[in-house]
Amino acid sequence: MGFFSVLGDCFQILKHTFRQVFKRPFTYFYPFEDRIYPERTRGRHIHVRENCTACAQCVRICPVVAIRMDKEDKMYEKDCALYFDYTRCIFCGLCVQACRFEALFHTPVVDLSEGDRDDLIYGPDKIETLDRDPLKWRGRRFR
Amino acid sequence: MADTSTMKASTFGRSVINKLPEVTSNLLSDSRIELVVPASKIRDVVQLVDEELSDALPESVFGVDLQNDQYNLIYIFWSWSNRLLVQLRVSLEGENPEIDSTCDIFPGLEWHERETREMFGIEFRNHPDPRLLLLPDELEGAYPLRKRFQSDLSRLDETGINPPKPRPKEGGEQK
Amino acid sequence: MSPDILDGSMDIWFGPQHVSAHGWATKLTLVGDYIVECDPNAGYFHRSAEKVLEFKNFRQGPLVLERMCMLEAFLAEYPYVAAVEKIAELEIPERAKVMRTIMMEMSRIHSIQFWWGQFNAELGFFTMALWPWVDREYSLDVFEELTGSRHTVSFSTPGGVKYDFTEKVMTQLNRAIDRFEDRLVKFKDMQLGSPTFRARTENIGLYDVKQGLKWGLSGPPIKACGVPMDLRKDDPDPNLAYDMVDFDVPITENPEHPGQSDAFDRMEQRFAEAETAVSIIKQLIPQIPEGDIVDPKARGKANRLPEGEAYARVEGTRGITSVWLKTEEKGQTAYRAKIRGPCIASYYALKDLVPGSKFADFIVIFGSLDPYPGWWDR
Amino acid sequence: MIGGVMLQFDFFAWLAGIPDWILGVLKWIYGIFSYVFHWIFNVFTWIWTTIFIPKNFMFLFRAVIFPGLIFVVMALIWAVWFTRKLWGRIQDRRGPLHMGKYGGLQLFADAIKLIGKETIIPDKAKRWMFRFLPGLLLVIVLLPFAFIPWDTVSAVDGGWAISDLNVSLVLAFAFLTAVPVIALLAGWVSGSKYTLIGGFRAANNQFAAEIPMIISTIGCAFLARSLSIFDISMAQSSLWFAILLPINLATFLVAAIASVGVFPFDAPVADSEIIFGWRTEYTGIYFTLTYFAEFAEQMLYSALIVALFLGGPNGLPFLPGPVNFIIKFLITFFFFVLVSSSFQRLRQDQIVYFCWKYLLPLAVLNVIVIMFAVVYLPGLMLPLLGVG
Repeated sequence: MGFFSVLGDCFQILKHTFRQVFKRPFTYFYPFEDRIYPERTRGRHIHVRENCTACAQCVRICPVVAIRMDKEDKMYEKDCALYFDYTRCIFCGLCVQACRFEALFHTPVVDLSEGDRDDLIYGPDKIETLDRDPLKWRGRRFR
Repeated sequence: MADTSTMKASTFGRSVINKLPEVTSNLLSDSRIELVVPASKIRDVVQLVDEELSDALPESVFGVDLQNDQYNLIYIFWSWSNRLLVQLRVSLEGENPEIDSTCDIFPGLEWHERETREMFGIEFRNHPDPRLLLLPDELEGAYPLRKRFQSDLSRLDETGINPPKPRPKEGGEQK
Repeated sequence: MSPDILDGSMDIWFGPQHVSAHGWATKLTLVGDYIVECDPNAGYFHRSAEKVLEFKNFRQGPLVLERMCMLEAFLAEYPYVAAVEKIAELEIPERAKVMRTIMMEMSRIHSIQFWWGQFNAELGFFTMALWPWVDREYSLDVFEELTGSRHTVSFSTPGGVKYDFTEKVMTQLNRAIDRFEDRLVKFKDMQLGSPTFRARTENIGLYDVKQGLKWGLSGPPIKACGVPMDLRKDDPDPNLAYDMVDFDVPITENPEHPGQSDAFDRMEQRFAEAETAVSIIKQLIPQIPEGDIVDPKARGKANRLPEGEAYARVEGTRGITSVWLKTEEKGQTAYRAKIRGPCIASYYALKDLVPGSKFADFIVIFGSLDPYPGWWDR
Repeated sequence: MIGGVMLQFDFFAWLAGIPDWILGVLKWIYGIFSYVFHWIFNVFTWIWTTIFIPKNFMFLFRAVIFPGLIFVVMALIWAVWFTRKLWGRIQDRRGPLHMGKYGGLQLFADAIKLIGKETIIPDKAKRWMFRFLPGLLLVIVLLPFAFIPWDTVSAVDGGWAISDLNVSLVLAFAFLTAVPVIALLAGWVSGSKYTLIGGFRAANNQFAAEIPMIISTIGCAFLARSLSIFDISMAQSSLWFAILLPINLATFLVAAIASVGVFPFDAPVADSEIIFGWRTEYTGIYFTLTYFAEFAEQMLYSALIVALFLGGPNGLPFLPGPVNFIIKFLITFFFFVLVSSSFQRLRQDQIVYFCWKYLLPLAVLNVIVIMFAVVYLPGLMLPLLGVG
């Protein structure tokens, strides 16, 4: 390696970095831009209570015990109050695969942060509704 | 490499048994062989593996708790040029069984032996560095991978379903 | 080391709160600027995975495995699945085999992209750290499009795979591969030709094959010595589709020190690995057969397994990754599962490899072996 | 009472005397206050009259506001923002975004956060030195800005510059040599092994880089026949020294980067090797000071490059001197950041090897060439220089 070839390599690298300065950056302006999440995104769940038979397969398959089924609350026959503990959920998707009655789905909502830990335990009312349209709540699209 | 060509598993087994008749072999497949080795002969067999298979890769050493103070210790070696996987199985017995360390022959086994010692309570004689590898100091002597070690099922009630098995009895070795 | 030299020595703990020690700690003894003793310590990342596996059934088991190394999640979860399939004697659909192989190679590419950036960050060149991570985003997009998760994919299941390839996944996959191929050509020269990179890595962390095998090294650290030791060729798994493709085991031979490898060779070797992975994926994409992705009876069969033992291995990004599984008769969970991560050897190797080198080179040697704490702490 | 007149206490006389007494006390108090007030008033008057003599006022204005402290600190804040933004762009990121327009106020947010943080002083640290050194470092790094010739008119004649000495180049280097000493001391008094190693590495960097850097400036001093930075920059009114001394420009730039200890030569603060070098134990406001000092040093070297090689305030004739200077300063700083984000880190022995084996001979070579040129080709050189 001669002196001048080393110098040439240095300038080659400087050329790459210099060009990069004037390119559009790859990252996006996060809270105001967001990417499109795929359909299969394993975000928070939604529970369709009409289809649920309270078979508790989702509770049994859950590897971290994040799902709790309340069977004491017998308002009507097919009652199945599910409590999802998102402090423990690992979003593995096994509960959705275990459900044979199309009663449990993932949604592409992935930003679940709350101010309080207790708010992350989604009760039956919260798990059955989506408080926002998962794909259309942010302004700009990216990628 | 013992030969220029690849060595069959049965050939290797026979050559080991010829030298050490206490060993019994058990052909798992064409390229995999299991040797059942008495605990006293483990150094000789590992030495033989090192001599016969010059490119032997020490994959792992680990214990299996068969309950009632019965343990299996399994050594796995892989020789890529012979396409040969050697699995040594040693049966051990007792509260804290002992066996000779082989990590001067294969230095790569040192940590596996340390881990087996802390997890199963199998002592390796002449091990150069018998400290704990993964566990914190509080669990010295607790041997977590033994079946008797009581694991924490205290939060299982929260799920609302019955525990799948009855709870382990009192008197586990958890400190 | 004679004791009078050690009188003027200084013990220094590299980790666990060090910036570049993410989950490990090594005690170094320095004399001047030279390391005379190195004592790698493990256990800061220990999650008792082997005990956890004794309480998880065979469909939950792969989730534990993929958390051992999330950078190569597809590869990491496979040995467990393969061991379960061996014991349960499950038949895998052809389509699932090819899909698994493609995604495992994709995972290898992703892991190499991450390591490439990581290694440059350890060498103090953050620009080159961020550039490969841009390509890595495209790989992650593929994973997300396919499985719905970027890192913890949970793709393989006993008897097949969980998620099918769609049109959009194929588009993303082709895009990621094409982009990475372009960028690899462009940045390989920039990386390997960089004078400062050569100055930092050449003749650093030199060992030969014999020594490496004694430590238990496998994968790229051994292949960089010029030894074509690769499970994809040597011990091909019948449930993977490596027999459908034509590839050579990538090796790196340096004429300056034959049979040995330094940090520079290991960098070159990983580029070769990535190129091989790209070519494997490119060959496999047109060959994906139609059919089921999972054996419909597998779900029932994998619930309770017969008694048996199985040892399944896969050539991971960092070396031989394997799971030894023992089950009881009608067992719902594993009786004993031993995870053998490749990095336990490469982390142990520091003990003999590092003494004699300079303190500033420690992180170069460490980074060039690409150890991931999850693999030795489990 | 024997032999005397008993003075009868006249209560009413006493009562009548009270107002006088109170008045006396009040006068006394008033006297004290008026004295103090007059004293303060006189001081103010003196300061007022002294400052508002136009010459004095302009000097203070220059020292404190425009080319002086506040301008430099503002430029420093801008430089930190610019560096982060540029690093972000080079690395395909966006850099700071949210505070202010294009993240321009990010540094204020960072500074407020850091100042609000708890200051942790290690048990083994020498407490007072530990507290004292970061401030001293920033002061020492900011002092040489006094000699930067921002304007074509000298400070004595009322130009936009603070001061100048006929040995200001030497003095600037004297201040800059103190920086690694402080780094070494800071590493020493922090009572930690990583900081100690970092301190020695900082000293090592300066040991390696200082000689090539100073020799690179010798050519300028020869050509300008002066050691004053102002004279050197004014000697380039017709021809920049960058054209006569191109290799010295490059060696000075590289040696300056090595001396500051930013990226390719950041062994003193190599975060993947020694955590943050000699700055590891500094938290909160102390960290802010050391962080600012590093950027101030980068700016100072950029300004020195402009003054010594790129003609200083000379440039487009229709622009005022400071504007010319600042334009060139921005471009130099851009290249400073660009070079400092393009290479892998060198080991400290390689830094010494590189600086002494390559930079030093190159710098000397250029100086020798220019000496011969001055001696043997006077007709070629001197009219261009405007000093012949």
